[in-house]
Amino acid sequence: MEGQGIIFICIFVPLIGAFLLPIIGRFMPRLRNILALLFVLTAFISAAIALPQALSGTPILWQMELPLGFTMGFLADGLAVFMAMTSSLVASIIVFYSFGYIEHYPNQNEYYMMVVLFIGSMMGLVFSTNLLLIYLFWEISAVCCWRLIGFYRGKDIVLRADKAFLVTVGGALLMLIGFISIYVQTGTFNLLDMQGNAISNAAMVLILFGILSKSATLPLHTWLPDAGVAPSPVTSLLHAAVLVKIGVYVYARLFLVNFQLDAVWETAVPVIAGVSALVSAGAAMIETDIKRIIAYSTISQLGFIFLGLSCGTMVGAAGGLLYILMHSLAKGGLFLCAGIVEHSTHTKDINKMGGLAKCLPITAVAFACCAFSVMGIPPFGGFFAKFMVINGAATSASPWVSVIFIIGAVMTIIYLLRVFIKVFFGEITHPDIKEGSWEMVSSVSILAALSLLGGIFINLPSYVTTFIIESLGRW
Amino acid sequence: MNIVSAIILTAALLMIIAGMFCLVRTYNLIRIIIAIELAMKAITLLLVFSGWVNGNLALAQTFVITMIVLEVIVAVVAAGIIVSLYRKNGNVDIRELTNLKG
Amino acid sequence: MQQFFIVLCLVLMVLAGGAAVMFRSMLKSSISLAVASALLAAVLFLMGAYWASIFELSVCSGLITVVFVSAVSLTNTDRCSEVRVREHKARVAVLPAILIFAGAALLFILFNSDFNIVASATPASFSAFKEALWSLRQADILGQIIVILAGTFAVIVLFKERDNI
Amino acid sequence: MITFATISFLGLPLLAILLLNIVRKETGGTISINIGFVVSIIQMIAAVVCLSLLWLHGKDFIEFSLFWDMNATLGSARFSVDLFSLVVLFCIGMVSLASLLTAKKTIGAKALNYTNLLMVIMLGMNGIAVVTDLFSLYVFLEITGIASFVMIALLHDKRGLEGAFKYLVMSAIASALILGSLALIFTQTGSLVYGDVANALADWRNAQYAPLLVVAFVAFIAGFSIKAGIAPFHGWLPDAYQSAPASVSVLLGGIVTKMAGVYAIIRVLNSVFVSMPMINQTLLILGLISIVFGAVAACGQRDFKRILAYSSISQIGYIIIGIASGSLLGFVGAMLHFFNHATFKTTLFVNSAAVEAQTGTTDIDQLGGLQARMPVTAVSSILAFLSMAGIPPLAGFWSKLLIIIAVWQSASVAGGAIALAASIFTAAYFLILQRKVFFGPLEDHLTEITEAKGTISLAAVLLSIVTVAFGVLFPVILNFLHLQGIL
Repeated sequence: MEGQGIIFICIFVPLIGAFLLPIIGRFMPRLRNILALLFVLTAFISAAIALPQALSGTPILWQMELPLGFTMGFLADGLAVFMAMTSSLVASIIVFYSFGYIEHYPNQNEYYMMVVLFIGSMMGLVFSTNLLLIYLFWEISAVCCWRLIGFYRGKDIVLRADKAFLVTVGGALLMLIGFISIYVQTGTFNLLDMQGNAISNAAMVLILFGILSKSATLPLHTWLPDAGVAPSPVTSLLHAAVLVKIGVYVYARLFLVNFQLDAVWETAVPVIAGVSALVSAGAAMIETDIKRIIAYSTISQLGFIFLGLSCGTMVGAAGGLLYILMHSLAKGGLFLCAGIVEHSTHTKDINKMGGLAKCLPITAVAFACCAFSVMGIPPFGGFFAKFMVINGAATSASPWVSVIFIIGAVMTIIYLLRVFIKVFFGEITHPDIKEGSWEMVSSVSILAALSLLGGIFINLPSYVTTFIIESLGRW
Repeated sequence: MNIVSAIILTAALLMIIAGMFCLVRTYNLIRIIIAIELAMKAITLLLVFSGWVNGNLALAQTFVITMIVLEVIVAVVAAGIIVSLYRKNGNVDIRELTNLKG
Repeated sequence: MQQFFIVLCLVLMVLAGGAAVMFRSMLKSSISLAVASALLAAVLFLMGAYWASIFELSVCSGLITVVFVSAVSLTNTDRCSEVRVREHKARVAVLPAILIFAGAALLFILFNSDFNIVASATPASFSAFKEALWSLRQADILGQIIVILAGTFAVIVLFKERDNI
Repeated sequence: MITFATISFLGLPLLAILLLNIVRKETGGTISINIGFVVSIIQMIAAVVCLSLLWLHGKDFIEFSLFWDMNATLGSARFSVDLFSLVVLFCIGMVSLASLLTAKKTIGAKALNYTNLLMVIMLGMNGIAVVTDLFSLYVFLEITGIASFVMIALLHDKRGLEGAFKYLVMSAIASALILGSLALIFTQTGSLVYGDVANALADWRNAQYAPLLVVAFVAFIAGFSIKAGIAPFHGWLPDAYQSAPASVSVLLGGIVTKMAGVYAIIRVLNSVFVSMPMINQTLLILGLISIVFGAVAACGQRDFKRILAYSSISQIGYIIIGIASGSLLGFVGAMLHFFNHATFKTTLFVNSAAVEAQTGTTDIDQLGGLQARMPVTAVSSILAFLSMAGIPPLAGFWSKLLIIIAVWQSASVAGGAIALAASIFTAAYFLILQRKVFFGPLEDHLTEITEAKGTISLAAVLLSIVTVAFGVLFPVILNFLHLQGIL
């Protein structure tokens, strides 16, 4: 098999490079920043190089034989490469944004190390073909997330970081119990060896707990809004690029690609997702903290992704996959904009802001673009994805679920408009503030532009996702 | 089982019970060590008895001798600790040992 | 006859042990322990374990008593040995009952096990003992050397060094 | 070569004791610590040499004796090393080295006494590792115990004496239980050599004396559980760990109680009481109680060392359930967890020693934000804790995984699930400790603190490297074990 090197570059450049950053940072902070960006971009470029082969039908595979069914390996199929590209693209924009945002705070060495390690673990996770490797990278990302949320070191902040760590690790442990029960049944941890196996409902519930805790879906969502105390690039990373997407990706990897599920889950998972979407949308309508509102909106939008992936139709699954991309771009942009707002006004309460469009025009436009994408206004990318998801759900076994999601979509429009109007229009509260640094402004502009372009040239991404889903050969 | 074996076992058990009773009943550190010594007497008896039963008395005696040496050293260390504690606390009452709480 | 003496000594030993528990005075307790130990030595002698008996008599009933008596006199605690009766009346009543019950259960189990007694009351010859000690129990002799070293260091640490705190 | 290597386990510390007490008193301090370094490093080398020779010759074990003729009468108490005891001997060398590195900065004027006792305790532990006879096992257990009482009381402070006394009493009770059980076993077997006892007990179920053996087993397990600090019998352990001087806690927490309790249980279960479901089930339940209790109790503690002590109780539980599963996989997992526990727990005690040396306290409420001031200590403690909580790819994850799979497969599904889920409590007290001591804002009265320089940091760094390397290279190790036919 050709080109295994490209997977290794994609995974291990950020993973190992992360540990060089603090050492370099002691002497040359500037070089450290550039290297951090470079490592993440390397991941993106190598994933992009792997894309044609991944779609060609003979994906790149590397395996190491180990006793006891521990056989480990990396596989770059379409789903993995698509996910890797999405994450590393958004992540590199976020790293670029951090140059401006983070430069006045202590602990920058740790920050860059953890961010790059975070991306590295995401890259490792998406290519893994082994349940143990998935768990391994899953936990590395939890540790990174713990350090990053506690970046400001306040007593309260560190407590919330601990909460996030405890919830995700607890979920992961339940998931590991599920993995081990699969292992005891099949005698292997290697996913490729158990393609198409049916798994027991108990294992499914346990794994679902892990996924829901990571993706912050309803019963286990509370850590995500609390994680808003982190610096904005970090929240953006958590919400848009890496952390919550890990859960979604593992769901897709295990239950779309690998395991055969009981029919009951085709209703159960959409219902969980629907309840989660509605409740968090309701919470977002009454919150006043800008970052918490966007955080609740993430929980709500993840419901759409889960719906798409779990509804059991091809259009829905392709739409879910597409929405991962569109949501990453738009939500990343929203958080980065919120970061600029917070940086300038030193508050997160939307009632204390107003009329910022005057002082922060670029940010306002970018925020609007990203918000439109999340709301699902054509011609932004989010519209097409949402349309496909709801379309897929409507043609599935339980079409009534799509009604819940249409309500959810309407609520999304309401609360995002509320934020936008409160913050950027109306009475001017902070007359003498300036835009953020050029790195920050340009990165939000890129994300906004990508959200728009993704919608205008919707053919390309939707072709890729549909192709990926088709090649699974499920429907 | 003959009657002598029965009596020997009973005596050993009684000594162990006496030791345990003493252990939980006293506040005095020295008496705790005396309690342990009482139990060790019973163990000595048991060891010799087991050699007596299986006909390997020579081996049992070597066990007993080694055990007695160890017993003495433990008693000496215990006495040393008790005397040092007495120098710190002014008494040998177990109720004074409350520095370690968790 | 020999068996009668064994039983007699055992009874006396248990009585002495009980006395060691019951005496209020620490000095009397230590001496009762020494007596119990000496009676045990007699039992061992009657059972044919001569060398064990000698060790028991000289080391346990001799040396350990010296250790206890010195500890008692160094700490002046002969008279201040208080008993836990006052505060925990209920516990003191329950405990012996539990112990006696457990003991009875144990005895029942033991009496129901069939000991295959091979050679009761055959004294071990000196050569057999020497053989056992010096060629079978090398590890134990090494252990004794080490434990005596440990005891030496313990005495140095606990008694000799003046504490500076 | 092989004779030299094996004899060095027992001969070298004896030689060192001689050397130590020849040197003059005034210069004794620094020289004695250095002699200790040499002994522990040679022990590690000797263990590695023996291990490679074992594999080169394709043998399962090597027998040796110290002074006497090896080929004396059958049934004699000879020494033997196999894979497990060599791993353990390596751990002993490693933890002793860490303890010496810590002591160099903290022990001060007591260096000579400390090193003497360290040599005795090493002799005791090495003896436990190499003996092949139940009574000799007891003798060396007692030696280890006596040396550790004295080491806990080394500084002659109130707390140390108190901890030592509690340990002494519990240990004496344990010894009485073990010895009584040995006497009962001896009545039926006529020998206490592992192999002979195993043969005699082979048909224990049908034997007339079965009830007697039940009593013996109960006493035996209770005795060793006290020595190991397994949950219902753990009372003395936190006190002893907390009250000991810093470098002695390193030793106690890292290896001593594991040798005296856990290793002895594993050895006896593996070579004497082979495949007895009753004992395995009892140990499984005790182990699970330990895991859950230790971890939950650790969450409520307010002293750095006490948290570590309770976490030891919890981690010992994992080793115990691994061996209680009765399968080869469980045994390998227990062995690896033994090694891992020695590394990460030693790291943590070294860290607590560093914190104590620099700030003068181990009360976590008085500490905070030390990461900014003591980065090496903070990072190594995070690594050690993550390893202990079973976060991959660090070493602790793999051994825990093997243990849990073994338990799941051979004993009980619920046991495996509980043991795994209890890791969440490990994560919980880890977070409490990190938040209060290292993470979080820097307390005002700690701004002058600096990193513990020199040997303490060196020890922490070396041990962290072992933890990380073992974890990252685990697939290689797994393959190697497989090639050797062990897995």
